[in-house]
Amino acid sequence: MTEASLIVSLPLLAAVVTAASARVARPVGLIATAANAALAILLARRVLAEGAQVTHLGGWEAPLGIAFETDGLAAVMILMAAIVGVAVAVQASDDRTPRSATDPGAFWPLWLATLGAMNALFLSADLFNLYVTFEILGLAAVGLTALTGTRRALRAAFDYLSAGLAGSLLLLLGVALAYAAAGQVDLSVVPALTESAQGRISLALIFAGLAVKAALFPLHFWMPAAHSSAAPVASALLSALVVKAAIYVALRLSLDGGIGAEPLRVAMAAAGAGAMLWGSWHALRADRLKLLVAHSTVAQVGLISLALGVAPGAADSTLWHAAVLLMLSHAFAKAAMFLAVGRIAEELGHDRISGLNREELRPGAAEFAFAVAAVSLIGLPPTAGFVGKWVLIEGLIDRDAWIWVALVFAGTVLSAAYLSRVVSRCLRGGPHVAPGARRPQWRAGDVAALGLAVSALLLGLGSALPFALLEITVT
Amino acid sequence: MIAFDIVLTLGLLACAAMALTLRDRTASIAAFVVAGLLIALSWVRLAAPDVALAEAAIGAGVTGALFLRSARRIGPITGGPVGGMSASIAAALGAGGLSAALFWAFAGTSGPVPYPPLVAANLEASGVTNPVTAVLLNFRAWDTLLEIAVLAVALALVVMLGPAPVVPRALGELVLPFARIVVPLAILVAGHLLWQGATAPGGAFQAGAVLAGGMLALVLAGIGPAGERIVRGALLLGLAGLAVFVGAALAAEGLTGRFLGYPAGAEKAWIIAIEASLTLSIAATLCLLFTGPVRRPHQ
Amino acid sequence: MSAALFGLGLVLMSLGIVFLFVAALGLWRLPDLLSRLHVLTKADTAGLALVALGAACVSGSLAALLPLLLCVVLVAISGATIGHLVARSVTRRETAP
Amino acid sequence: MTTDLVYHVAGAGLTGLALWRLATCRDALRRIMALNVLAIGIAMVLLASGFDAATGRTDPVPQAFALTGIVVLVSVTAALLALAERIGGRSND
Repeated sequence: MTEASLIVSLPLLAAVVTAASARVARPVGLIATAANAALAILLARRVLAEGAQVTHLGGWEAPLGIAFETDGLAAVMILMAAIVGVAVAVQASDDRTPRSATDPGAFWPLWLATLGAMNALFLSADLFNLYVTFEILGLAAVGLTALTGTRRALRAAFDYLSAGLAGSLLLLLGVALAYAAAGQVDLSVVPALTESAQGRISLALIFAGLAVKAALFPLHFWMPAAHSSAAPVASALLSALVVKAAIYVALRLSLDGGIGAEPLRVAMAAAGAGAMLWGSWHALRADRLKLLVAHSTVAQVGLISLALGVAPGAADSTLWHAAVLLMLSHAFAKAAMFLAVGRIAEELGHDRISGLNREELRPGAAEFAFAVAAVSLIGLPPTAGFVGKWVLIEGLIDRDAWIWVALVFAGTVLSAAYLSRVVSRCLRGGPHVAPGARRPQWRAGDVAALGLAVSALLLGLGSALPFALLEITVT
Repeated sequence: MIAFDIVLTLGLLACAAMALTLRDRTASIAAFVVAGLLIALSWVRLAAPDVALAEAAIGAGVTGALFLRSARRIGPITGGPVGGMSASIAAALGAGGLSAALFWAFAGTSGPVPYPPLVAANLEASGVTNPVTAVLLNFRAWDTLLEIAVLAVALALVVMLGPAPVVPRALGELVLPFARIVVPLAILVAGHLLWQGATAPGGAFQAGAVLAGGMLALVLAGIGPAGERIVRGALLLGLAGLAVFVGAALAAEGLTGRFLGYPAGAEKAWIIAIEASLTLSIAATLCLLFTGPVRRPHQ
Repeated sequence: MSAALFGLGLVLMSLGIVFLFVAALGLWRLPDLLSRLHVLTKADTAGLALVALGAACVSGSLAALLPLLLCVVLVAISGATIGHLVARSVTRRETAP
Repeated sequence: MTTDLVYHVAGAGLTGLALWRLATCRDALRRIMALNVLAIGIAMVLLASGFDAATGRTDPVPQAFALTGIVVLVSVTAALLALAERIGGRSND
């Protein structure tokens, strides 16, 4: 048994078990999430030790069969999903966490299916196979959105699923055209696609589908509602991981496409800049905490997409390595933020930003985790966000791309502005807290949020590891 | 035959247009189902009988039934069109331009090259002689496994959402004899499709859909045991397909060292065994997607 | 022999198509639902049976006869059942207050 | 004029029809139906591309894709309809 086949099979098997029996869902889900993390570490170690591996499923070589490409980029993404997953599972396993009104055990099969689909997606080297993994991911993510069972969540879930299906169908149309143009659909065909008009249209369709799924401006319309009306654990997964799957595929295609994918990268960078400004503006004006964090995801996805767009393919790896580091940093920080917001809202009974500083309640661990995550999102040293932005700006200055540098700075300033709206209210101890104010209790959610926020910090100090892994990427 | 193709596609487009524009829900769904059948015919004309069987059973049959169920519950069409006449015309022009561009892109391509010779060369080693089954269950079995996962996740989602279950009502004297003839026939046909899938058009999906049709006839006729335990059993059966497929993939890796790589010489046995369990699981899943789970007590 | 069988098949199929055409005409021209049902179920079943029989003659093989027969039987019983169900629901609705 | 060309036209037409409806209609059920029509249009251009007019055969790999697409589509449709029912149903009580 190799790690690759186990890491895609195990979550799916666990999803079946947890769907079949709500009684064992929690222990099985926790064990499977932990085992997945262990497998992810083994996989990364193997990639570091032995280099990239290609597994032909069933022994059939591409293009007839499907291949798993286990390289550094895939390993980094699988590790990211595993780490965020552990934190979210810890939070979800807390009995006192308010969960679904529809079905108390429903979180686990949906989460495990998400995990299995993401692992499969990161390993897959076949366009049609990517489409199928996106469908699992989309359905499971919609289930997570609808978990609370409120009318608002259900409506958001419906819009999410129809937007997601439209995105998948665009992707499928692109894959069909890729088949028509090149006769095959494995990823090795991407360079050939950039050489014909039909192939370029097909790649454009695929990117459009991915943009819907990644909620990239201006196709982000479904996202703030979905991410802000879901349960905290679900929002954390959706925002930190599910959105990244589409960005990952865009990166993979952009790397494979090389110089021929340049027009698509320009479009991505432009859309990213738009997303950054639009998302920041709405985050500045949001009156609810969850909505602010959801709009901040639009902005951050924009920043990542901008970084991917300005990266000139595989030839110069600095810029896209920076983009991947920003993805990791955003995954940890945003998951921490959503978990923290869930805890804050639980203690306060609401999530209005104007009512964050109350006299009878002292700030607790969740507020602290939010602040640390905010530091990482803004990109202050020593966080991963800082390292990512530093490398990005350095690379941009090297090629005299001053407009993009200015945009990255503008995005940073805006993110500092909207996040400080919350942080300044959260952490003010001062005179307006009454002497006898109670402290919020420690919960599993605090531990998970703090753990993730600290991971985002530590990732900045230990960013050599992801960079070492990313060097072993097949392009 | 070109004339037939043209008439067929014109009819198809007309039915699809009716399905998407008629104000009456039932009429629109009827047009949709007819369009589904015409599409199945188109697949036959495009030399894809496996897809045609699946389209007739799943695309037209199950989807049509799902739409009819929901139409009754959601009620008549509400909400006018987005924007006015001019918006509609603008959208029509945009969509028309897009479809012209698509036609140009697709018709300008040269057609298949690498796959058919590769499939033909490896068909011998795949264990089955129907090339579509060879692709689905051997060459690209990973796609099919994930597709079963999509079904399982949809099932979990529908169970979580818990739509109102379909309650069978007394449907009159003729339904019982109808079910008595159709259900055994469905089982027979499903078994035949499953077995024949190895050599000729057919396979797990088609067989599963036919079996689901038979099961639905039973449910609608109100025959047979109903209740929480049966639904629970169907749920387990529906989920079991994915577990069996993943288990088989891992077991094959244990035996041959290749994920989803069946042992040489026994490919056909493995494929038929996997397909048989998939058939039952697909039938149970499709049936539950239609009927919904048992209503939960707190609602 | 085979030529005669082929000719017979064509004649039967044409006859069947006439039946189906009449059914369609009836559906269009007849005034109310019950009489429409009447043409649909009867003329359709007969038309389809004739077409199937003709197709069996044209193909000239016994193996082809079996699935065709199955088609005819299934259409006949489902047509009868559906006709019954539709008529029933209509009479129910009309007699209900 | 060959068979695959006719179906290319029809597939592109179905796709355009579905896109137009998606852009102009708010009704949930109708949007779901339009998405179904869109998927059918895509399957049609896919299969027409795999059709070899010279031999009258179709490449089995896109056939498998189309089959997978049908099963995926019915799953998503069932989920969408269940959601639409819950949304529609809740407004009444």
